[in-house]
Parts: sequence; C-alpha cells; structure tokens
Amino acid sequence: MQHIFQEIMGKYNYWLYIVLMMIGLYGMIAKNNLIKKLVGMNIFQTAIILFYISIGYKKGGTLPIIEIPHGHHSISPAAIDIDKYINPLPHVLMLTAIVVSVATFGVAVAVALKIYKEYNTLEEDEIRMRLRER
Amino acid sequence: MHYLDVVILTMVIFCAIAALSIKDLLGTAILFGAYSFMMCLLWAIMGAVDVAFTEASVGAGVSTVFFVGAIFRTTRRTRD
Amino acid sequence: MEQIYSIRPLIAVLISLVVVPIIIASGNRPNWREAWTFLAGIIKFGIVASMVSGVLKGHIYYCRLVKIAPGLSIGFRVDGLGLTFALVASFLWIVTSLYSIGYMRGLDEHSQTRFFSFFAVALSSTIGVAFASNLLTMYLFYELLSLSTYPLVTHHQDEEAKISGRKYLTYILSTSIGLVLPAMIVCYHIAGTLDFTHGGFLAGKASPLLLSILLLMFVFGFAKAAIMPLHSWLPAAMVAPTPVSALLHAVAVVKVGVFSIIRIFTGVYGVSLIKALHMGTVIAYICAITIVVGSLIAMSQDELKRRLAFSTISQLSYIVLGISLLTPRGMIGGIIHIVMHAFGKITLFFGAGAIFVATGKKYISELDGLGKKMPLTFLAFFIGALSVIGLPPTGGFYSKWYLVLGCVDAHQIGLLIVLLLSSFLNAVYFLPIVFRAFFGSPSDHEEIGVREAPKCCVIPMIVTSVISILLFFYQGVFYRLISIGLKF
Amino acid sequence: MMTTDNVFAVLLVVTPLVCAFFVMGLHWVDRRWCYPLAVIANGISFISAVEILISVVKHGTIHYRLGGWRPPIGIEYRIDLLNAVVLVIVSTVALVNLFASYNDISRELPEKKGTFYSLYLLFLTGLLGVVVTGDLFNLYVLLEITSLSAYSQIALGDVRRGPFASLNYIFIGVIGASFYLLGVGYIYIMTGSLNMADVAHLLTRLHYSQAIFVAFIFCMVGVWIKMALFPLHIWLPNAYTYAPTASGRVIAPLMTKVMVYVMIRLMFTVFGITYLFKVVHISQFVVWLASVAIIYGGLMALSQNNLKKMLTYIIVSEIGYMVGGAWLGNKLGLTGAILHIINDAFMTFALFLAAGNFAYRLGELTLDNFNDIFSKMPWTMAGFVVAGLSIIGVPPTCGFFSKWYLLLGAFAARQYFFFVALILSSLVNAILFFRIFEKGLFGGGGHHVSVRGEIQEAPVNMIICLGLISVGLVVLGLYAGDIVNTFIIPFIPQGLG
Amino acid sequence: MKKLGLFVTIICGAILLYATGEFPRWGEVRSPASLHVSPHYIKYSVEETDVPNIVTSVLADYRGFDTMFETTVIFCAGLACFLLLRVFGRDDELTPEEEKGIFYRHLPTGIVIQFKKEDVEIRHKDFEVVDSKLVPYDLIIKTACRVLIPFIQLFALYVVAHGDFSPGGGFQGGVIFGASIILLAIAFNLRSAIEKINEKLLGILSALGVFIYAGIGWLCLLLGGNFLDYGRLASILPVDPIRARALGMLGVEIGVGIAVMAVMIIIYINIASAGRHDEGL
Repeated sequence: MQHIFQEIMGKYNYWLYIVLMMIGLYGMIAKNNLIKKLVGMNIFQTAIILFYISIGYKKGGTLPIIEIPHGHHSISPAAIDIDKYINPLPHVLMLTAIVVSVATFGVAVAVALKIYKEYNTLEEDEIRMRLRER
Repeated sequence: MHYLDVVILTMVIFCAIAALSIKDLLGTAILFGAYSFMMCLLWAIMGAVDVAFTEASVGAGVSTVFFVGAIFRTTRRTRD
Repeated sequence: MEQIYSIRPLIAVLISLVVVPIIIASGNRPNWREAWTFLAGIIKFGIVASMVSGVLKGHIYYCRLVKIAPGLSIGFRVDGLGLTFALVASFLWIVTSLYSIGYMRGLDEHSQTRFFSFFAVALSSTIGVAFASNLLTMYLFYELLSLSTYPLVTHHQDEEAKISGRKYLTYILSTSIGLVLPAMIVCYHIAGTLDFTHGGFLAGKASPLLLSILLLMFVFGFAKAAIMPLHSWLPAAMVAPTPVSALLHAVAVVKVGVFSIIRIFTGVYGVSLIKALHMGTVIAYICAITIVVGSLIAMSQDELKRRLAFSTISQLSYIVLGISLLTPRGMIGGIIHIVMHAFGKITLFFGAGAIFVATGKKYISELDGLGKKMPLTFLAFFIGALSVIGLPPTGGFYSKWYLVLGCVDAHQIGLLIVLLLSSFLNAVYFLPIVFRAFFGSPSDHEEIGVREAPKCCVIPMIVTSVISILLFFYQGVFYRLISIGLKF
Repeated sequence: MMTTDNVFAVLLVVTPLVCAFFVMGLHWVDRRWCYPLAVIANGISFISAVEILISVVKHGTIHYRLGGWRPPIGIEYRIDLLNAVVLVIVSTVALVNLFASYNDISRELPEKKGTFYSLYLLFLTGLLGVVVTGDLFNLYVLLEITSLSAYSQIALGDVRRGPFASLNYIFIGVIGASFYLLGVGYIYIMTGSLNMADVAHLLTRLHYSQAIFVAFIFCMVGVWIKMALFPLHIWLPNAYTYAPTASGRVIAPLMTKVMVYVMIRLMFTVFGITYLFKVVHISQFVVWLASVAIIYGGLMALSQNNLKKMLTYIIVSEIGYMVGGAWLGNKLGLTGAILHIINDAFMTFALFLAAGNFAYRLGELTLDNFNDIFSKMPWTMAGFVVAGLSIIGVPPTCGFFSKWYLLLGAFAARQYFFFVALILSSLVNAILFFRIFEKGLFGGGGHHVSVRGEIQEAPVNMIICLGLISVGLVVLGLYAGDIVNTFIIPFIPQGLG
Repeated sequence: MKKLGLFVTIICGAILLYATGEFPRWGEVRSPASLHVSPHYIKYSVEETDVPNIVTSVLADYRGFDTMFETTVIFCAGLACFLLLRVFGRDDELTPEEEKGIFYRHLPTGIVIQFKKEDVEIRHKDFEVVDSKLVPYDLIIKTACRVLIPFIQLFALYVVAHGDFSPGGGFQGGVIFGASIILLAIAFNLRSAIEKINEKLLGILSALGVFIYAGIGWLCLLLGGNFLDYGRLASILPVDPIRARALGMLGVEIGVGIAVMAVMIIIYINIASAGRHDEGL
C-alpha cells in the first residue's frame, strides 16, 4: 500500500505528461480542421518537451547556473556538488526541440495559407471532396 | 510534493482540451497562447529557466501572433 | 581433358553485340548494314569453328568475367554440347541473314535496322547460353534472349503482333522468373555453387522430393522448350516475319530452351542422380504426350507457318525425350536431333517464307499446283520435310534412329511406339503439302505471274536442304562432339 | 582503430550548409551565381564523400569530434563503411540531379530560383548529416532539417494538390519524428547518454527493461513512418507525385533510402543483434509486414494510371524489400538489404529521371500519353527500359543481384512468404513496365496530348544524366560481387546467423 | 478518422504508460540521466569554458553543433515561408481589398479618402496610405509602442549579450527583437515596418546570422582545430583558450540572434500579408 502510494506520488507527473501527449496526438489525427491539427501538433510536441524537462529535474536542485562565490573569479570543479544543480542537458535538447517545433509550425501555417488560397477552406473533408470532384 | 505543480499541470491539460474543442479558431489561438504560457510556468517551476524563457517568447509570443495572422488571412469558422 | 583459358568464347558472344551500334549507325545505307551483319556472322562462325579441333582433342575452353560470390560467377565454358549448338546457330545465322535480306527487301518491311540489330543481339545471347559455364550465366542470356526477341516477334506492330507479343512475354518471363529463378536460388542455397560440372553438383545435397520438384520447375521453367502445357506461345509467335520464325523459332529460341534443359540434366543433376530420382521416365512420358498431341494439332492446321510451329513443338519434345531416356544412345540421338531438326525445319520455314514472298499465300489449301511454278522451293521443302520426318537420305533419319535405339536400350516400348507413330504423323501432315504443290491442279488461273522467290530467298533454302542431305552421310563430327560432351 | 579526425567528415556536411547561405544571399544580389555555387557545393561534398569512402576502406572507421569534445560529452561523427557508402550515394544522386534539373527549375520556379537552390542544398545537408552523425539527438535535428526542406519543396509543386499533400506529409512526418524523439527520451531517461556507441554500451545491461523495449518500438515506428513502410505509407504517394520535378527526383530515391539506413544503424549499432533477435521477438512480424508491403505496393502500382504515382508505389514495395531483408536476421538478408539500398537508390533515381524527361515534354504523365514514345524519345526510353529491367530484376542489371541476396536470405531464414512476395513483385513489376514498353512500341493513336507542341527528345543534359545513371545500373550489377565483398561484408556484425 | 485517432492514441498511451513503471521517481536526484554525462557539464563548465550558465555552455559549446543546425532549421523555415507564400507583383486575381481601391489619410485632419485603382496615387507628406480594413487612428497605442519598442530592443540586446551568466541567449534575444519589429508592424501597419527593414535586408541578415555561426566554426577549422573548437580562437584573440571559448560562444549567440530575428520577421510578414507585403493584420 505504502509502496503503491509512493509509486503514484513518484510517477503521476509522467502519467499526466503522457495524457497530454495523447491529447495532442488525438487532435492531430482526429481533428478535421487544419488549424486544429496544427494546434494538436504543437500540444504533442510541447508535451514531449515537458517530458524531457522533467527528466532533468532534481528535487531541491537549483537553476543550472553555477554561483561563483563573491570575490572569486572562478570555482574549482571539486567545490561543485552535482546534486545541487539541475541536469542541464535536457534543457539544451529541448531548446533545440522548441525551435524545431516553431519552425515546423511556421512552415505548416504557410502551407495551410497556400491551401486556403487554392480551396478557400480549411476543413480537410471539404478539400478531399474538391479533389475527388476534379 | 508540489501542489502548485499539479494545479498548473491540470490547468494546462484543460487548456489543451479546450483549445482543441472550441469552435472559434481565434479562441483556439488565444487558448493556445495561454497553454504555452502555463507550460512555461511549469518549466520555470522545474528550473528550466532558459526553456521557459524561450517558450514564453516563442510559444506564447510569436507563434500565437503567427496563429492570429493565419486566421486573419483565412477564416475563423470551423466545424469542429 | 585439360582446361584452356581463352577469350574466344567471349569474343564469339560479344562480336554480334559489338556490331549492333555499327548497324544502327549505318541504318540509312542498307547495303553497308547487311555487310556488317554478314561480317559479324562470318567472324562468329569462324571463331566457333576454330574451337572444334581443340574440343575434339578433349580440351575445354573457359573464360570467367566476374565473380559475384563463391560459386557464383559469370563466365563461359566451351564443351562439346555447347559447341555443337553454337556451330549450328552461328552457321544458320549467316544463312538466315542472307535470307532475311531477300525477305525483308522483297516485302520492303519497315524499320529493318531495328530488325537486324535485335537479330544480332538475339544471336549473341543464343551463343551466350550455348557457352554458359554456370546456371547464372545461362539464366542471364536466357532472359536477354527473351527480351531481345520481343521486338522481333512484334515487328509488324499491329494489333495481332501486340497480342502475340504479350502472350510470348507472359509465357517466357513468368516461367523464367517464377520457376527458374526460385529453383536456381534453392540450388545455390543447398549446393553452394551453380557451375556446371559433369555428373552434376546436386547429388545428395537435399531430399529426393525437393530435388524432383526442382527438376520439374526447371523443365517447365525453360518454357522456350515449349513442352505442353507451356507451348502455346510458339504458334502465337509465328506472326513474326519469316526469318525470325525460321532462325529464332526453329533454331535459336526453342533450341535454347531445350539446350537449357539438357544442361540441367547433364551439368546440374547428372544422369545417375536423375536415374536415382526416377524422374527420367516421368519427363519422357510428358514429352511423349507433347509429341503426339503436337503432331495431331499440326495436322489440323491449314496455315503453313502454324503447322510448322506445331511440328516444331512435337520435334522439340523428341530432344527432351531423348535426353530423359538417360541411355547413351538415346541422349546422343536427342542432342543430335538439335542439329538435324534445325536444318530440316529452317528449310521448311524458308520455303514457307519464299512462298509468301513470291505469292503472298499463307494457307496450305492455296498451294495447289505451285510446285510447277517454283520447283526449287518445293524441292527444298520436300527435302526438309523428309529430314523432319526422319527418312533417309536425310540427317533426320540418323537422329531418329538413335532415339529408337535409345528407347530399346531403356526398354521403353511405349515410347518407342510413340516415336514411330509420330514419325508417321509427320509424314501425314508434311507430304500432302508437297503432293498438292506438285500434282494438285491450280484452283484458279490468276497466278500467271508467279515465279520463284528472289535469289536471296532461294539460295539459303538450297544450302540448308543440301546440308541436311549431307548430314546423313557426314554427321561424325557432331557425334564425336556430343559424345565428348557427354563423356561416353 | 582510431584515425585522426578526418577533415572531410565535416567538409562534407558544412560546405553545402554554408553555400546554402551564400546562395540565399546571392539571390538578392546576383542570381546568375546561384546555380554554379550550388553545383560547386554539391561537388565538394561529393568529392569529400568519395575521399571518406576511400579512407574508411583503407583505415577503418573515422571519428570526428565536433568542437573537440570527446564523446559522449560532445557530438561525434562516426563513419564506418555503411555511412560512407550511403554518403557517396546521396551526394552522387544529388549532384547528378542538380545537373539534370536546371531546365525544370527555370521553367517551374522562374523568380525563386536562388532560394530554391538554397533549399535544395539544405536538403542535401540534412541528408548527409543524418547519415554521418553518431549522436541520437543530432540525428533528430538533421532529420527535421531534411523533412522541413522536403515539406516545402513538395508544397512548391503541383499548385492544386502539392500543398495539401505536403501538409499531410508534415503532420505524419511530425508524428514520426516525435515518436523517434520520444524513443530517444526513453533511452535517455534510462541511460543518460545520447551518443550511439555509448548508448549501445550501456544498453547491454538493460536488455530486459520495459522502458528500453518501448523506446525501441517508438524509434522503429518513428523511422518506419518517415520511410513509409506499409501501412504507414499513406503520405508518400501523393507527396512524391506532386512534388516539383527537380525535387521529387531527389527526394524520392534518397529520403526513403536514408531512413532505411537510419533503421539499420539503430538496429545493428545501437540496439545490437542479441537484442533484436534474442530478446525482442518481433522480427517474424516485421518480415510479414514487409512482405505485405511488397505485394501491396505492387498491386497499387498496377492500379495506377499516372507514371509518377506508379513509381511511388513501386518505392513503397521496394521499402518492403529492404526492411524485410534487414529483419531476416541473417548475413545474406542484411547484405541484400544494404546492397539494395545502393541499387534501389540509383534504380528509382533513373526511373524518376526518365519520368522527369517525359514530364518535360509530355506534361501529363498518364499512361496513354506514352503511345509511340519509343520513336519520339528513343534515348529517354532506352534509359527507362534499363531502369525498368533493373527494377524487375533482370540480370545483369544491379536489381537482380540485390534481389538474389534477398531471396537467398529469405530461403535461408525459412521466410517463405517473403520469398514468394519477392518473386511475385518481380512478376508484377514485369507487367507494370512491359505495359508501358508496349504502349511505347505500338502507336495506336490517341497521343499528341503534349502541352508543348510536337513531342521531341528531352534536353541533352537530362539525357546525359539519365544515360549516365542507366549505364551505372549495369556497371553496379557487374561489380555487385566486389561491392559486396569490399563495402558490405566487413560491416556485417559478427554473430549474425 | 476519429475512431482511428482514438485507437492510435489509446494504444500509444498504453504502451508509454506501461514503460513508466521503471522510470526513476519524478525529481529523483540520482537518476541515471543525471549520473552519466551531465555531471561533467555541471562540474567542468566553468573550468573548461568560463561560462557559469551551464545551459549556454552546453548549448553553444559542448553541443554547439546541434545548435548550429537548430539555427539552420529556423533559417530553413524562413526560406520556406518566403518560397511558399511570396507572390511577386499582382499577377493573381484581385483580392477584395484591392477592388475597394486605395485609402489615403490626410494626417492633419485625419480624414480618410478612397481612390479607385486607376487614379493616380498621392505622394505628399500630409497623406499616408492606410489599410483597406479601416483601423481607427489610435494615438495611444502608437505612442505607447513608440515608447516601448526601443526598450524592448534594448532588452533583447541585453538578453543576447548576457546569455553567459543569466538565462537567455541568442535565440531568445533574437525572438524578442523580432517581436519588437512585429509589434511595430501590428501597431502601425505593415508598410511602415517594411520601410524600416525591407525584404532584401531581412533575407541577407537571416543568411548572415547563420553564416556567422558556421563561419566561426570554419575559423576554428582554419586555425587548425576541429570544427567549432573555439579554443583555437585564442590564437587570434588576445585571451587564453578558456576565455576564448566564452567569446566564441558570444559570437555564436550574436549570429543566432540576428538570424532568428530576421526569420521571425520574414515569417510574420509573409503570413500576415499572405505574401503580398502590402497590408498586415
């Protein structure tokens, strides 16, 4: 019982992240409106980013910025307690991932605009209908 | 455990669902902005300040603007 | 029995490929074009003939091009069997080119350049099959032959040609990809090599059941041998211009099929293994059926070329039957029948073509009385017919004689009866044609202007018919080549 | 063994990158220089790819520590035979295509030439980077560059259908990439490393962890989505059909092959054969999937009336070949798969080159426009025939030999269904292509649908490129043995059945 | 479609959840991820690169190569938006706005006049072109923006320059700078924004920015080091290799900033005006 409780306490974040991911994924697949699909896409990607960030988190850790004691110009590696600082690597990766996602988003929006110019609608089924007509 | 964290996380999820489900694209855009903003709060809580900063400027800022621009150029209406 | 490295086989194969660009280049100057064809043909024949003495001494010329994997390479190897086949094919190419000049110009066919170039390609792939040193090489050239003959078969480019071309490819490609390729893969997997070796390389490599199945896959896979039920592409392919039918569908293509089966028997399985599998009799009886049915259908055909086609089908099965008798004399008879039948049948085709060129007639019922107008043609036709039936004084007699002896050795009285019966059938469906031509009364009188076909058509006919008579007396070289090839 | 950092390894990727920026700049200054610069950049990366191949064959694996940090702290390039070969393929195809596509681009995108070349170079950069990198996350980033440029190039194509196809591609592609990213995340949370070699080392003690299994599944599914393995292929046919000629010609052959490379890399370098074939037992399933893909692709291709559509479905079935071969789990199969990466890249490229030439003259590529094409465009048709025969698998074209190895592997692995599927697809391809050859040989009227006057032979540069590649097909076939022995056999991991 | 989506989602979710069982607890201090590679960054960042903000040091140095391609991705996106949306001239059909003609506002009075297309256009300091979707002349917003924008840009520069020591860096700074221009374009109108910073300049800037990044990498290569090995810059900079790394990162960040700024504006302009570059939101 105790163990299960701890397990839940320890993992509920991951579960919520996965729920979030799945919301995004569902939006991407099931939604009919292209803009909605885009939103789903962003939610999906952000949720993945969230997951990564949480990998790096350490309870009681501080920002990954080394505090250099006053007066000193530098700090020796030995003096740094690695448990004190949050794992920076996921942050870096996710900076990149965010950039990628916004870039994809921009391109997708541009394409969506092109589509709207051609079909004058953003509903997927209508577009498919038009395509079938021709 | 972080109550704040849980609260924000649930709000994020609600925002996501709402953004996907309401019928007005402009509303979607705004809700998405809110979503991104709360997301960056979440990251700030987890100490990922740089990421939070980026998300605040990109997710909540620029990409929302792109969104609005796109909707402005296309249409607000949608069926789902 | 020593192996000699020599590039002669390679040259023999490539020469007619090399000449193709030149033919295309000189497309607008027909005389030059044909001159090149002749040159290539003569060189090819020269090279092939130059290897006879060596092979008779028991040498084997080989030449390996590329090695893909252990036991898997592309290369050539000249032994008695291959040389026999190559001799026939390369010699008949010269004759046929002469003939086709007469034929194509006589009917001034379109796009003759394409015709001659693909003809050359077809010839090199035929020689390639003859000299192939392993299954892969043989398959390679087999496919090449199928592809290069497609434009020839569909030369007329009309609806009929389209349909028959489709049929041709469907039969040939689907069998070779669907049956031969898998069988080859399995062979390589179980044996680790594909090089033809005397006595075969499959003995004891797998269960008898698998081996028997593989054998059947090969026999039917080489559909160019036109063993029933995979025969019906051959009559369809008769829409091709007569030279094509003559060389390719009396000599090159069909004999390539048969030759491939011979290789499978001698080089891949080996006589003893097939004996052990008891497959010889099975295949022999399949062939027997083909022989009889083919002859029967041939009798019912009124179009001359179709009748020849069906006769070809049954004659091809003679060869396979001879092989599958698995007795020395039977096998020799079968293989030597390649030669005899080639000369006889090509004469017949030449005759048919000559008649068509001269009179434009395709049907036997129209031939009454033509014999007086074109005696040479029909004389040659007669000789060819005799040879195919197997009556002296023609080479055909020789091969059939050996086949009969082979049957006796194998104690296959049933097959013996089949042979005799079908020889009788051959007589029944060939001789009436000649009789009609000579003694039939001209049905109507609008054939005043009919004369012999152009010289280019007649001379080759004479040559081949004379040769098939000569073969009755001098067939020794082939006999020796074949027995060396079979190591008896 | 560890050679010194080979400068070509980075020249390879960075030259097209930097030149892409220059081209972009030049677009605003003087457009005449865009094309030559692009060619030069591509040429340089081609040369360095060849250099790398040579030195790998001579001295073994190349390592390049970017930023001078040792792995796993920094990002590392590891180039063994597999990457080197794929690199050469990619740069060659891109270069030849660049030569071939001058006319198309100036016809299809007159006033955006410069920027298009920039995009093209970025695409090339992405592909090369994906192939060359030894870092899981770096691979993701480069994959995204590749995909982004592919999306936008496709959206530039057919005005009516291009953008929609591209948007579908974007959605599905993003799902694929995100799955891959998730998989990497799961690997990271369990191991804490991103460097392939390091991860492979750490995974050895995590073989039976669920998380790693899920990571494996997600990486694979992500890659399969990107490479369009049936049934995840739905985006491919439209996307590749409606892309601009110049882009389709290079995206179609390379994108899928590179993804197959990534799959093989993940399978055999990161997860390792014990994990693949001893721990997780999905190889049977994947091979079946591949077989279905092969048959499905063939049948769909049969039902198409548009040449490009047909070719795209052929690609779908070819993917089945490679995936199946890689998952057969024996030497022969893997050899066949890798050999088929090489051959298929060039085969499909040749086919698309021919299709490009046709499109240049005929406009519409519906099969009825091919009546009597032999007499109109003999040279293009000749190239097309060679490519077609190679796809069918007629010796001595290269297609035959890779199929040979695959069949052997299938038989050795007792995967008879895969075996049959391969044979069937050969037959289906034969039908496909001879249908076209027949149309081309027999006129039968109904043609002259040409939008651009009387049909004649395509421009000479396109012809030359096509001729080059189709001759290459035969040469590759004749040297298949050497290729296998020199480049593939040494790569095959030990202990593979 | 909905069913399919639901199906896929449930499957994936189930698989993902199934694996979480083995994860370390959320916020676990000694999780494998924080024990293998990252300790090196945390310990040696200052010693090796003289940059206290580990994220920056990892971003721009240890994994600088990733970041270069990240910038390239952004560049690629800008390129794509330009290629996809930009329409030159008015070749395509008239949009409703254009059919309505062109509106001019007389600044002193604020009166708006409409001219049909064929009329001559007015070039006079008292008149300005206004968008066809008439937005009222709003003094407050414009003044506010006029006051704000310089500060925003200043802050952006600070973020770029101070990335070594505090959160932020080239990317964030660039976005903020771009946002300031976008704000200008929204508050006033697209024309005035484009007058300030035109398409050509943006294109070149975006290329230049990424080129700075790659160029520094090349420089290191030419100085005999590996690609992006900033330590080598010490031979041309008057500092020691460690400090040189920090400076190299600064240069890189500046490049990123420029590129991102330009691209953000490009994307906005093209999206907001559907590629015609006449009227924004």
